[in-house]
Amino acid sequence: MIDLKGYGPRLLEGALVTVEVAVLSLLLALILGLLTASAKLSRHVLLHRLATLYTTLIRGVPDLVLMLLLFFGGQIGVNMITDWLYYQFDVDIFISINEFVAGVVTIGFIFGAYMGETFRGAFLAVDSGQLEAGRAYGMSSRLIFRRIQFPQMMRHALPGLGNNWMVLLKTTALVSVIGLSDMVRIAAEATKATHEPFLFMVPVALIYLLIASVSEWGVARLQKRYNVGFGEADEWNN
Amino acid sequence: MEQLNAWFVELLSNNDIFTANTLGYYLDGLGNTVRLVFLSLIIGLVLAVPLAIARGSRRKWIKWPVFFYTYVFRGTPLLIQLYMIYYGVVFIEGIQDTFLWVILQGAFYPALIAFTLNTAAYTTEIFHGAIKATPRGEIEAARAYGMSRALMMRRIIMPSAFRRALPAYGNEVIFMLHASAIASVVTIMDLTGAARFVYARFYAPFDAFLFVAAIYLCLTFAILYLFRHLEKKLLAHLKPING
Amino acid sequence: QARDGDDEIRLAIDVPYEPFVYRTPSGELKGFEIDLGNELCERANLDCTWVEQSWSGIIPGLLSRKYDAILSSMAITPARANQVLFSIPYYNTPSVWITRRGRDIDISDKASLEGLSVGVQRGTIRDSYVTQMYGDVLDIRRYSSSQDVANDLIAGRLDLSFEDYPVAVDTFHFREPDSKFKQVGESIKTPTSIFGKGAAMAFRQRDKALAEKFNQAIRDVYANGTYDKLMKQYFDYDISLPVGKQ
Amino acid sequence: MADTPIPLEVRDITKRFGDTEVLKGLSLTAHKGDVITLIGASGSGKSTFLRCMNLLEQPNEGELIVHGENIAFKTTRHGREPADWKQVERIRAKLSMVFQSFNLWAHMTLLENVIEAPIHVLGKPKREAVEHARQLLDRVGLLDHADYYPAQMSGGQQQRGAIARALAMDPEVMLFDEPTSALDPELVGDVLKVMRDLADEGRTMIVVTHEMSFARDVSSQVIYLHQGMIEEIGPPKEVLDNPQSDRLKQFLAPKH
Amino acid sequence: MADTPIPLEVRDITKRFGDTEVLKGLSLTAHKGDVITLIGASGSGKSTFLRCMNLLEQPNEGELIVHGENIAFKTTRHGREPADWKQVERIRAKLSMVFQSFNLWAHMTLLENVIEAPIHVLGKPKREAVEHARQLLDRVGLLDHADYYPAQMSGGQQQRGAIARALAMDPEVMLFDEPTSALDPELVGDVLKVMRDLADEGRTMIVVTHEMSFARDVSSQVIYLHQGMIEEIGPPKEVLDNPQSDRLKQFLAPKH
Ligand SMILES: Nc1ncnc2c1ncn2[C@@H]1O[C@H](COP(=O)(O)OP(=O)(O)OP(=O)(O)O)[C@@H](O)[C@H]1O
Ligand SMILES: Nc1ncnc2c1ncn2[C@@H]1O[C@H](COP(=O)(O)OP(=O)(O)OP(=O)(O)O)[C@@H](O)[C@H]1O
Ligand SMILES: [Mg+2]
Ligand SMILES: [Mg+2]
Repeated sequence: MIDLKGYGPRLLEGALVTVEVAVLSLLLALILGLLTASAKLSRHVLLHRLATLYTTLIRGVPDLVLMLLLFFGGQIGVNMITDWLYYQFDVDIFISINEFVAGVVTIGFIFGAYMGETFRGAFLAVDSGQLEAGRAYGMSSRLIFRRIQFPQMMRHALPGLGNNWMVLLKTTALVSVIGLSDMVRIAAEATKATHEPFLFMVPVALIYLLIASVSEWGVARLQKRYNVGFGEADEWNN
Repeated sequence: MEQLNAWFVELLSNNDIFTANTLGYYLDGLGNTVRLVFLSLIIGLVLAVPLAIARGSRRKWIKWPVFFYTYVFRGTPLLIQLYMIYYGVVFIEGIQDTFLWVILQGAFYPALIAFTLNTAAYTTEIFHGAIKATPRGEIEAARAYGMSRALMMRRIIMPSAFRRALPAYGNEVIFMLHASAIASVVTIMDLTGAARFVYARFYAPFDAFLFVAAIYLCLTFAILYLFRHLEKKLLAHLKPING
Repeated sequence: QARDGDDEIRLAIDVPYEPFVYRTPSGELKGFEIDLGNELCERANLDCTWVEQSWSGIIPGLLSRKYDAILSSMAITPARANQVLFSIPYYNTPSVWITRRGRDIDISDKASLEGLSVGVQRGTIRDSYVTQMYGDVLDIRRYSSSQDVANDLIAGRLDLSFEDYPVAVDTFHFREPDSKFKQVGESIKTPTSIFGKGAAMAFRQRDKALAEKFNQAIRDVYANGTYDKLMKQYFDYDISLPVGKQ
Repeated sequence: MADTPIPLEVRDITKRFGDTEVLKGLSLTAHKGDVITLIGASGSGKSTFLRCMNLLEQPNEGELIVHGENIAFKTTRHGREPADWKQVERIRAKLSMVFQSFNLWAHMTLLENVIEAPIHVLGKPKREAVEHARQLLDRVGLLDHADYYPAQMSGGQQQRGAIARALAMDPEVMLFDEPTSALDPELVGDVLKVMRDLADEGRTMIVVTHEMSFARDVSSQVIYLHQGMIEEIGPPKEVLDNPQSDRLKQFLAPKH
Repeated sequence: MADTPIPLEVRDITKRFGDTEVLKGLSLTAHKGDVITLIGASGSGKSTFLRCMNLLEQPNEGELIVHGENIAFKTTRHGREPADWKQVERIRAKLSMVFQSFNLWAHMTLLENVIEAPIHVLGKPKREAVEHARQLLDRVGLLDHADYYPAQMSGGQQQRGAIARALAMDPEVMLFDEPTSALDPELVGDVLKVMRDLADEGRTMIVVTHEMSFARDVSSQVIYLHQGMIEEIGPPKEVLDNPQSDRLKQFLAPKH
């Protein structure tokens, strides 16, 4: 075992933070992505515009900047209200935005935009006849979504979702700027303290690779599940 | 455009942060970012095509190394890759005395190498998926007309796969633009580097970062516009003529 | 004031910055600034907790009231003073030029520096110093950490580093006989317009009363010798300020 | 029994796509046990007419009465729409459609396809739905294919499966849109046989088809559509063997 | 002219998928100008036989002689394979196939589809290829659709385009695999007409089809396949109007 100069346990704690933030923001991003994609595909003009604004704007701004803006900007917004209370009524209250929640929300918010685009393409790839059959048998649109559209869409969405997840996982390192001690932050700290620039990169890379393996495996399983009933063509080789 | 100009003038006259001097930093930063991202995307694209083909090969000894490469470069953070390539190579004994040092001495080429390898890995996966999705019938038709495997790849599979991959690749380009913000770690004064520099000098985080966010936004819009244009042109065949 | 009701003060610090602050491998915070801060709080009769905050978000965090004060080796500069309220400084360290052992560089002969490269930490006062004084001759490279500067100095990508004295001691070990590095020229503390008056605590502009409490505490620890005692635990050179001893 | 409501009545339906009027006031009454075939050239509006019956397309004018229930419309910004989508869903459940391209749900086995709507739309208990489904699959000769996915079945099998799926809803009326035209001639026979049995059994059916022999043998009424209008209507003997208009004569003339 | 080589000869081909033998020793000789139709029930091996002819499937045994050139095989770890893939490519270029599902290349316009193989496989100059392509498109009545993408054309148009693409190779033999069965009955006529013209012109063709009237009118020879064997073979008059085996009699009996 490599000697991590005693930083092993903290690194693991950091890895836990990384995984927690990643998984929770993934969930949020998936939900936002589904909502965005549905909004973009709906004929409701306002919803459509709103969703388009969201996906273009969010994809347009670098993550770090968004993180700073949403987290500190959000806090300043809250503070403007409490400041006003302070000066007007001499009431000093402080409402703190929790870092963990803020990190999850920000990353989820960012990747919701990318997921939205991925889902939108996947929804479009579902054969409309399949939906029409649902309609013809009296299914409500919610039922059609749940039983037909979603399961068939996932097949097309999974490769894109896999890529987005890989990027999201790495983006979690951003939470250190708002004060969370994720794996990367702890490794950086350990590096500064020990003056061993490469010692901590190896375990960090390995942990990321481990997470990547687990998720590749998960994606492959989902792929298999949602490919049921659809053949796979891979025949250019002969 | 005029509004943008007016906004600039307004900025310049009303504050002491956006002086001609700091704007110069931003301009340099813009140049560095664009150069770095553009070059790495182009080279990455060129690399990804043969890699994606190899990734789908039937031969294990071709397929597995490529898989391993994409797995490692997609599985680890770009920051670590950059760090390894910039600071890590130094630990190779005697590297300073080889011709490689000419390339590796500065910060630009190591960053370019790291970015290129990273984007090539993601792009390989995107293309691999698109190649796999080529309709069987089209491949059979190509074989039935006597096309060799190379010709079929060049004329039928890649052109149609590239079109299918376009939306996902558009996402990758934007990811890359954003990821390039870490170039400043190896002393490259890119856009984010410039923003940090200005921020560190004036402690006006919102001004410094909002400004740079606006520039990134413009770049992204340019990319989105380019891709929408490309899609319209290259994906024309998917649209019904009266739709 | 409402703040009096609860005497809980949150102090922000960027970890690690040896020997001012660092973590033991088990995760405990230690260092000169931690000891000093705890001492100051005790004197001022305040209940303090430490909040870790990375440097790039440290001032926004103060302004957005994530915490009440910064005690993190922050040098007083005019630009920063626009944003925050500083206490009286509690220490000041010089900066040093470092190069590889075996190189001969004469800092005082500016012309001979033409084309050499220097590494500094981005956005520090040392960054400002070399940019202002040597921007025309030296190739200035800005890094995120002193460790990276050391790496490149070893690698041969840099000719010089301009670094905070304690950091240089800790990173380059330049005073040890078998070190790969050495100091070039004198330690530098002036001009004050750049180097400022030293490191101080930072508060929100409106918290004047709180700042005053800490000012008094700083004067107290200087006066009764506690400061000296703490300093000797961590340093074998002097970082104290005349201003504090008044 | 004397006064069971009429399964399906359509009155004066018109339908426009943009500026072109595709259906120009069509009416039709399907009594219990009727088999009505719609014939006509490509583009004459047969599919659109059928799709209007279960509101997959919204007619611009006209009335629709299913099993005595009159469908309410309202006019919105987007045009004329059903006032109550719940009502539409209820009515669609009574009019099972069989599509030309089958549209079996690709991610479900044949059995799952058949039980899906009975369970989730009609709220049947699963055990009952499965039992009924197996009977139906047996009927169409596919019991041994219950666990196959659509992609694993031939076209004829898929179409028979789609019929079983439609039957599982115990529909008031079955709507068929060219149920055999995507099939190899080999398979057409199978499907027509199943439909013939349904007719013999007294199912109410409306069928768009190009199979004249089917129309002749099975239907109680033939409607010949031309450019969105009913050109001829009547029992098959009359319409097919003794066409009045020149157009229908030409339409019925052998092709090659 | 006296001694032009025979366009296509197939001798004793067998084909197994796993353990099941799908083709059990089939032979066929196509002389210049012959139109040979393959008929048979679903699963009898018609498509597989056709696909063996241009080596889209590798036959397990048997010989293949195209325009006098005997195709060499070798046996590898993966089974029997052509010894020289270059030869296979050369031969495929002489046997143009038209697929049931058209398989036009979706990302190219119709014209680009037609000139693709002549330019890149045969090495024709582009100008010449385009000129030839336009003539062919004119023939199949699609000159005005030259710049359409496949997705913008109807099934019948796509199939005619696929025929033009096959013709552009100036093939020794044209192979058709159920070229009309994916089409609406309306469109079948168009495609059959084009094929009829090709036959009249003296093209050598091998056609898998279910259109008995086409087989009867056009072909010089009809082959009835049953379970991978040739059950009957001969001129259409003999085979279709006077079938010997009970199976063929049943196969030809009207379906409804
Ligand atoms: N969504 C639509 N938008 C515009 N026009 C349409 C639409 N659907 C159908 N049409 C037009 O309406 C007319 C009738 O179409 P419909 O599909 O009902 O014909 P059909 O009789 O079923 O023909 P076929 O036998 O070819 O299926 C056609 O001219 C068609 O082009
Ligand atoms: N790739 C394959 N693997 C296994 N079995 C196959 C494969 N392709 C065809 N078969 C089997 O070979 C037999 C002959 O198939 P073929 O497609 O040649 O029939 P066909 O006469 O063309 O039928 P149809 O009229 O339905 O097209 C069938 O039993 C089929 O299941
Ligand atoms: Mg129709
Ligand atoms: Mg076949």
